[in-house]
Amino acid sequence: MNDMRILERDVSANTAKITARGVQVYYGESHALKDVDVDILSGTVTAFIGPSGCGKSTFLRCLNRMNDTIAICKVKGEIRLDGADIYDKRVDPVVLRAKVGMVFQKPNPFPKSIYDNVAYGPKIHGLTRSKTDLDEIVESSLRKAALWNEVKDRLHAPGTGLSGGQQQRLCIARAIATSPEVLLMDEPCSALDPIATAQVEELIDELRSQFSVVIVTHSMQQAARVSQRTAFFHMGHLVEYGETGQIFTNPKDPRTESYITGRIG
Amino acid sequence: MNDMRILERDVSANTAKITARGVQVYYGESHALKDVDVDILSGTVTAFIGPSGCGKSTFLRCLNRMNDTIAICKVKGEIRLDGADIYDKRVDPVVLRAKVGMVFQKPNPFPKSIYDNVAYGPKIHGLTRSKTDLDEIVESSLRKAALWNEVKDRLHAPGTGLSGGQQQRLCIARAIATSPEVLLMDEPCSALDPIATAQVEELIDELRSQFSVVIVTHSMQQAARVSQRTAFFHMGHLVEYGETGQIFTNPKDPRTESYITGRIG
Amino acid sequence: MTDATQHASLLEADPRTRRRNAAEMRFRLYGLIAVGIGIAALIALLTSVLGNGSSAFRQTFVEIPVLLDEAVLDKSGTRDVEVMKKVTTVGYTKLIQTALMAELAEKGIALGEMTPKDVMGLMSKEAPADLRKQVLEDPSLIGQTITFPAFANGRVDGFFKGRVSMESAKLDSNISPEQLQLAEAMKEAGLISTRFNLGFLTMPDASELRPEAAGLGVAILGSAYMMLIVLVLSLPIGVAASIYLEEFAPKNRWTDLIEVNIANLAAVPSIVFGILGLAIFINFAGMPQSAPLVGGLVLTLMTLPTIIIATRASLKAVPPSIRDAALGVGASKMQAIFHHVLPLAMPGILTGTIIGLAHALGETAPLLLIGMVAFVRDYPSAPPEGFLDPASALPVQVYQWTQRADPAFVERASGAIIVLLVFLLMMNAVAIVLRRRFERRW
Amino acid sequence: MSVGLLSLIVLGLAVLGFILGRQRALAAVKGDPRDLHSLPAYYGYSVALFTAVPALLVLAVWLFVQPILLQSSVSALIPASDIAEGASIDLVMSDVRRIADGLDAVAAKAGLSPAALEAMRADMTDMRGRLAEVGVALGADVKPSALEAAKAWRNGEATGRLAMSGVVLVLALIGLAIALLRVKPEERARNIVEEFVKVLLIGCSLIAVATTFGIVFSLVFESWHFFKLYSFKDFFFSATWNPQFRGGSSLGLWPLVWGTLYVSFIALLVAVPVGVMAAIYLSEYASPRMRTVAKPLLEVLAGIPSIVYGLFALVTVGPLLRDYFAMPLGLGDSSSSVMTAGLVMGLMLIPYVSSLSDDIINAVPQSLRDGSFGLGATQSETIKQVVIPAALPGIVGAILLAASRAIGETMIVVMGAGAAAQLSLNPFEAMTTVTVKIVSQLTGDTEFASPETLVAFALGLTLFCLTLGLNVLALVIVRKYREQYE
Amino acid sequence: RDNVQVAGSSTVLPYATIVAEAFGENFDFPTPVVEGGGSGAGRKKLCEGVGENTIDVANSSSRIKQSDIDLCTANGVTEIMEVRFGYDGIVFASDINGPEFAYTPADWFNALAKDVVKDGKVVANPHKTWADVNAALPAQNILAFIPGTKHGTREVFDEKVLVQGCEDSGAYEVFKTANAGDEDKAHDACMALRTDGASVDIDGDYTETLARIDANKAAIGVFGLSFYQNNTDKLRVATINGIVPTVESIAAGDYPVSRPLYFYVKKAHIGVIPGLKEYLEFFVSDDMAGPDGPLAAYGLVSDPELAATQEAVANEVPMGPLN
Ligand SMILES: Nc1ncnc2c1ncn2[C@@H]1O[C@H](COP(=O)(O)OP(=O)(O)OP(=O)(O)O)[C@@H](O)[C@H]1O
Ligand SMILES: Nc1ncnc2c1ncn2[C@@H]1O[C@H](COP(=O)(O)OP(=O)(O)OP(=O)(O)O)[C@@H](O)[C@H]1O
Ligand SMILES: [Mg+2]
Ligand SMILES: [Mg+2]
Repeated sequence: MNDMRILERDVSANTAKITARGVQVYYGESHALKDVDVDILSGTVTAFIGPSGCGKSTFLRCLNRMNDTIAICKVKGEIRLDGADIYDKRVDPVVLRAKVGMVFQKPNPFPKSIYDNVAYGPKIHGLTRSKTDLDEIVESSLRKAALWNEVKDRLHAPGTGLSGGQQQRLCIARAIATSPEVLLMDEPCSALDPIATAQVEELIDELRSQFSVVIVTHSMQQAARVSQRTAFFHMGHLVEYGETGQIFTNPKDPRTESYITGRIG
Repeated sequence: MNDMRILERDVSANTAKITARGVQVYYGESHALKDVDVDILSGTVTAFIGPSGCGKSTFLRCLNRMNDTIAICKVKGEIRLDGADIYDKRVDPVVLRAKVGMVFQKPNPFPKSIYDNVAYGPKIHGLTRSKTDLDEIVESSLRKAALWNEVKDRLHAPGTGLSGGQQQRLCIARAIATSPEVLLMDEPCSALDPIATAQVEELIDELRSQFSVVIVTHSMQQAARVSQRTAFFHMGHLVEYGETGQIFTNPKDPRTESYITGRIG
Repeated sequence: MTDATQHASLLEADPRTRRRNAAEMRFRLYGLIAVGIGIAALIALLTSVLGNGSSAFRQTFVEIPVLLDEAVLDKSGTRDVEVMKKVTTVGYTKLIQTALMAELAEKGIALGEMTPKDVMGLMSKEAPADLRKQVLEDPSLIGQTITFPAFANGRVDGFFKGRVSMESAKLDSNISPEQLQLAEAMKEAGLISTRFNLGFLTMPDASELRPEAAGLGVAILGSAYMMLIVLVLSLPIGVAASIYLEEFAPKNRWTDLIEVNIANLAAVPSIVFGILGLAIFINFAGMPQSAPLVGGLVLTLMTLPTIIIATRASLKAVPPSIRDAALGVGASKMQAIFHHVLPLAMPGILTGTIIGLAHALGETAPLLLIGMVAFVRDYPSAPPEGFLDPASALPVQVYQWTQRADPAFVERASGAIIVLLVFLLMMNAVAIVLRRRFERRW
Repeated sequence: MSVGLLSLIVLGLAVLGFILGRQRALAAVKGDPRDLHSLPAYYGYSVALFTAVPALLVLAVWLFVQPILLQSSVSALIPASDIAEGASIDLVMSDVRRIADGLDAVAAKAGLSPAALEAMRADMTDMRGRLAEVGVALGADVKPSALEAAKAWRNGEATGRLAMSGVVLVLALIGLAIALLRVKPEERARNIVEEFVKVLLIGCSLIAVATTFGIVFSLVFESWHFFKLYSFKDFFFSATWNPQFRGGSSLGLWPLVWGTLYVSFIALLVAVPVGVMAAIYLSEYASPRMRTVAKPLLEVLAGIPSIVYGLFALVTVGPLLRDYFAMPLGLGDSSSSVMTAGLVMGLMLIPYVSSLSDDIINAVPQSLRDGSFGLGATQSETIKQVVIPAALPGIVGAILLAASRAIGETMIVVMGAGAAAQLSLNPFEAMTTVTVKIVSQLTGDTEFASPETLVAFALGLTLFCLTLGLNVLALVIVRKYREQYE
Repeated sequence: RDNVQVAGSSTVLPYATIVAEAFGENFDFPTPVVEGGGSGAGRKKLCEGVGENTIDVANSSSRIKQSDIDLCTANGVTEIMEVRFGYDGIVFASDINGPEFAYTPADWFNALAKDVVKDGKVVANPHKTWADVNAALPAQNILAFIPGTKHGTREVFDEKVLVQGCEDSGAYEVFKTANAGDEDKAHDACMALRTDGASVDIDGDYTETLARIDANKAAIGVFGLSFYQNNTDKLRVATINGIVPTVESIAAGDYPVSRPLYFYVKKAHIGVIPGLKEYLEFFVSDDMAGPDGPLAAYGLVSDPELAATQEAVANEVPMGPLN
């Protein structure tokens, strides 16, 4: 099972796509993220690991300002995408989110047909000129999400009638259909079976060539398999961040080490 | 279908808690489960594995008649709990569900306080005489679900405000608080981090001494770690069912083999 | 697939983004405008109601000392109430007239060519009746001189409130400019004052000859009784029916039929419920006319569909996972619904109740047929017997007052609407507070 | 024993049953509720139900059946010759019943013994006068046979009452005993109670159905009379509505139906966009504080009596529309118009749409919104394409409710749209609606048994069928476009 | 039941409330409960039967009809007393600031009829202004608010104004010849109103008419005399045949447009419902319905034959068959 495909490719050659400095997040009174500094590189898969409740999802949601929708959530510090501060007043979170797509922990397909679920993003962003274009995008996205064969005969059935795993893959297809620059995935495979997981992981690897992927995962195997860089969170702190191989084989922080060695994934 | 019910080992000492014969499930027109025969043994952890959409959750929901709530769902065949047909007209599904508890794939805490979430089952089943009894049950259930330390200071905060993993552990705590005879778990760890997963797996192992556990999982590692028996589903068929060791090391059906070896989990 | 650079730069919006943002702003603006339209309509209506009606709570009173002459009121001198009852209001009118003339003479107010009858025209016809009631209640008053506040005539009241002017009085057959001048002089002499009139809330309705004495006492009681009945019946029955239809009833043609049927009941004109009430409660069940009980039952039937529709919609909106969760720990369906689904549906149920009760509170048409649109001067007694006594209702009072010829009733109708709204707000306040407590997103 | 007292006693027994049942259940397991099938309270409830329900049911049936039986036995005492010309036995029997009731009062007032009462003779005493003294009105003098019948009635009633009290009490006690004996740990008390609650729920939903039947029956009877007086064909296929005082009216339905649809349509044209947008704004954009203030404020609109709207339409909106729209556009110079009534009614309906829709929109799970935002949708796109479709069934329900209210409204139409029944497309012309005409024909000065009054019932029935059709249509549409979340 | 219950005509309602109020004040009985609801509905309720849960008195602005009597008989209400207590004047009035109007019935017929007679021929009504109808009238657009067909007043308006005007102007004869001598058809033709918006039916009450005139200053409305008397500062009354409508002119029979007001009493309730007899006698007493009583002050035209009525009430004389 330890088939850690540590990638030889020169990670450092990639430029920083997102830089976060001194990020603090508060939910009302409670301090959920404490002073997090991270550089997300382009063309790289970055994995966030850490115990449940440590703030992985929270940080992920900072990166495309999904936290804006939670009234009590306050973000401090600086996060830059391609050098532009995404918390700048002039920044339109809508444009930001088009560039930084997201797949959520709980599958949340729209109560629409499978086709409409996937076509939704391209439609609102005006990515297509014609119905055929759109059909193409829908098909290729579903294919990439390893769902095409299962649903091609019922594209117009409701997305909510799919099984849990199918729903999650549908959400992935929906996210990649808008071809974002950065894709945030919050435990995308937690509802998937091994084969589908493998397909998604393959997809992630493929996507990396075009844009950065950030993935939250509980499976250290998965982190090891798909990511080039890994960040370990603990109790709202970013404990350690570095190349995946190094984190897994030679962690610097004792907390990381105890988490990794107590691993069981 | 391969008849895999030749029981060796100390497992054979355990009696069959649930016996399913010729179970067919239809969702309206679509035939989701086809002729499934399974014996769930007492004091045993049984794992259901298989690709997404193969019918694992469906079968699980048959075992405590949760399928009753889906109008279009029709179940045929025979399922017996301790020899009594659970689809008999005289059977009260409520009593059945008190005996056969369930944890769902998507965490679904009640929009109530954490305490009330856990205390709900014991309250409606009249399991306690006093408030102290109830407090005790809540605490021990939360401890068993490895959540106590995280929430002991905010037992009266809403359960919906927890992180995904915390929510799922809360649901587990809620299910075991009623001390069922059989516990059905639909991917209970898919939202959990490795440490919490280890705790839950430990818990499952502990619970086994008191009652049967059926667990749906996508992680073959997990199936191998926690279960004594494994059932492999494929496209609505029960392809293979037997001792976990045998299934993973020496599968008889080519489909099982290809699934296991294509494994990556 | 298209390449990644198509997305706009973060800081500078491309035309498409600008368009989308403009659409967003527009949409938001539409929303704000919609709320604004609603609020503006409310303000317009309320200002017109308040503007017309607030003066109904103030009333002009004439205060003069009246000698309760034994020779007139109790010739026998026995203070026997039965005997004293023989003296009608006509006798008291004369008494007041004498007192008024005497007082005017004492204050040195010139009467010009006015006859005593003209002078008496400044007083409400309610005054003698009021005095008679006081005396019969307490015969020992006879022989004393008492100063009691009597209503001024509606036109005089209108003069001090600005509704009647010297010019209009010239054309008005019920009042003359001279009388108004006299009223002004009396005001200067401190005999007439305009002040808050509690009687508007407590007194019963009055006839067209004395708008100044008309009050809402009976109507408020009647409405309160009816609303009590409506609330106590329609909320539980409506919720229970919705629970059955939404959660238990098999989904088949029959339940479709019931669903359509209930939606249809909401569209039945309210007067038809009056026809129903007349046929069933009065003619068949033999309940009395003009009784709040019958009114309450009819309004209950009328409110039920509203509550059922609102309740069903909000039951439907509760996510199924909550039901699964409860069933999964061994709750029965009934327990799952009463413990989890119903509390989550509560905001919608309360909204339905608010709207339904608001409708019921303001409705006149069905009451028309069951005898509640009536002139009732006696207060109903306390419940439960009071439910069977004749009573009026607030909207009925509004409806009747808007039909009266005397313009003084216009302000009173608006005043009654204010009371109705306050009544409504008090009723809703409870529901709104409750709704706030149940509201949550998941 | 009076019915009220009897029911109170039965209810008291039920409370006792609750306490005993609960105790017995607990005692059976030595105070450990864990060994019980259901929670202890359920045992209590089940005993209480067994005590009260059969007894009260019998009581209700008895109260209903006894008069019928008495009626048939007593009416035999009235010889056919004593039934006045033009009267019927029913009429005489209602006199008999009133006399019977009055006898008690007479006896009480005069302090008569039962024997003296029994000896009272109609041809000796002035029964009518004596009854009148105690407030019982009779249409004619009391015939001896009627008095005898009344006495028989009274005796029968007294015996019946006594038997009823006995039966009901015994039944309650038997129920209590049996239910108590049945209390065992393994008894499915909860199921029993829940079955009962379910029956109760069914009963409640049947009230709605019963109301419909009541409405139909109370309309059908008089409609039948109407169609005997007025040709069916003229009512349904004539396009003139022109009732006359001394008959010869044209009572064609269509101008009214058209007016109803037109006014409602305009009202919805105002209320639906404004209401839905307001709901969207309040649930998606507004701060919680604004929402808590604005929502109840809008709800006040639903509570303002429609007469206020009517006056608003008549005094403000009507002349405004006439002077600034109708006259310049050359569409007429009527200040009361469909437009006026529709606009004002639309205002009244705003909260119907906004408040209910707001609740429904609020119930759409946040995860759906997150999903859409995560794809880079703007808030309005999310609302339009994800939230609203998910909330659609509820919103349609709210709109239907508003439409229903529009169809049933009278006051605003009377004052805003006038009373002229005509078929016209011009929204600035006066028209009227079915409901208005129902009210006005029913409360008019025409004699009741004339087609001019009875037409109100036929109109009511037609409107009932019409809205039924519309509702079926709406149901079908909602079914088709429903998007179920989760 | 210890209170008298009254229902019926909304025209009679104000008079009945005035009486009820004074009755409640001066007698030991509770104040009677007086309902409106229309003459037809009131008579229907009266005829529903004998007994506590039926009303005692039905107010009516028109005479009882045979169908009502039949219904009464069928329900055991055999003896009814008919009491005529006065007359209601019907006046035409316009905004106080507008011009004076002096009408004849013929003016009204020519202004509002669907078809009028011009030069001996039946033509669709061509008149736009009152001056077109009668050169002596102001040149103001014709716009009349007349009672809707549900109102009893409309019957009087049709009868005493339109048909009268029709006959006066000679149109009746023309219609009769046009309809081959059929008098009913000729009558109908006299009462057919134009539908181009010049004549507007009002289904509401007089306050609505007043409000409409307020919103539409150039209109003429039909009112009850009592309503006009309470609003003399807003309305300018028109004369008919040169006669100003007043209580006196109507009582004298000079002013042509008026109608009798009645109430009907269920005789079986007299002596049973406490206070009923007293109420009836009080109502028709000179103190109330007399020419100097409060009802007259409010606008009731006192019945010259009131004494006979008082006697009939005192003797509880039931009405005979309709003639
Ligand atoms: N909406 C919210 N309101 C209040 N507290 C929140 C909210 N969302 C998260 N939190 C709290 O913030 C902390 C971090 O939560 P977060 O969801 O980021 O954890 P996580 O690392 O994603 O955990 P998991 O792996 O279980 O999903 C937790 O303690 C959680 O309870
Ligand atoms: N409520 C439903 N209505 C219609 N079809 C359903 C429903 N639930 C499940 N199905 C279908 O039944 C099949 C089996 O679904 P099931 O949920 O049992 O799969 P699963 O094995 O649990 O998959 P996963 O691992 O992704 O959860 C799938 O094809 C699914 O689309
Ligand atoms: Mg998370
Ligand atoms: Mg599943």
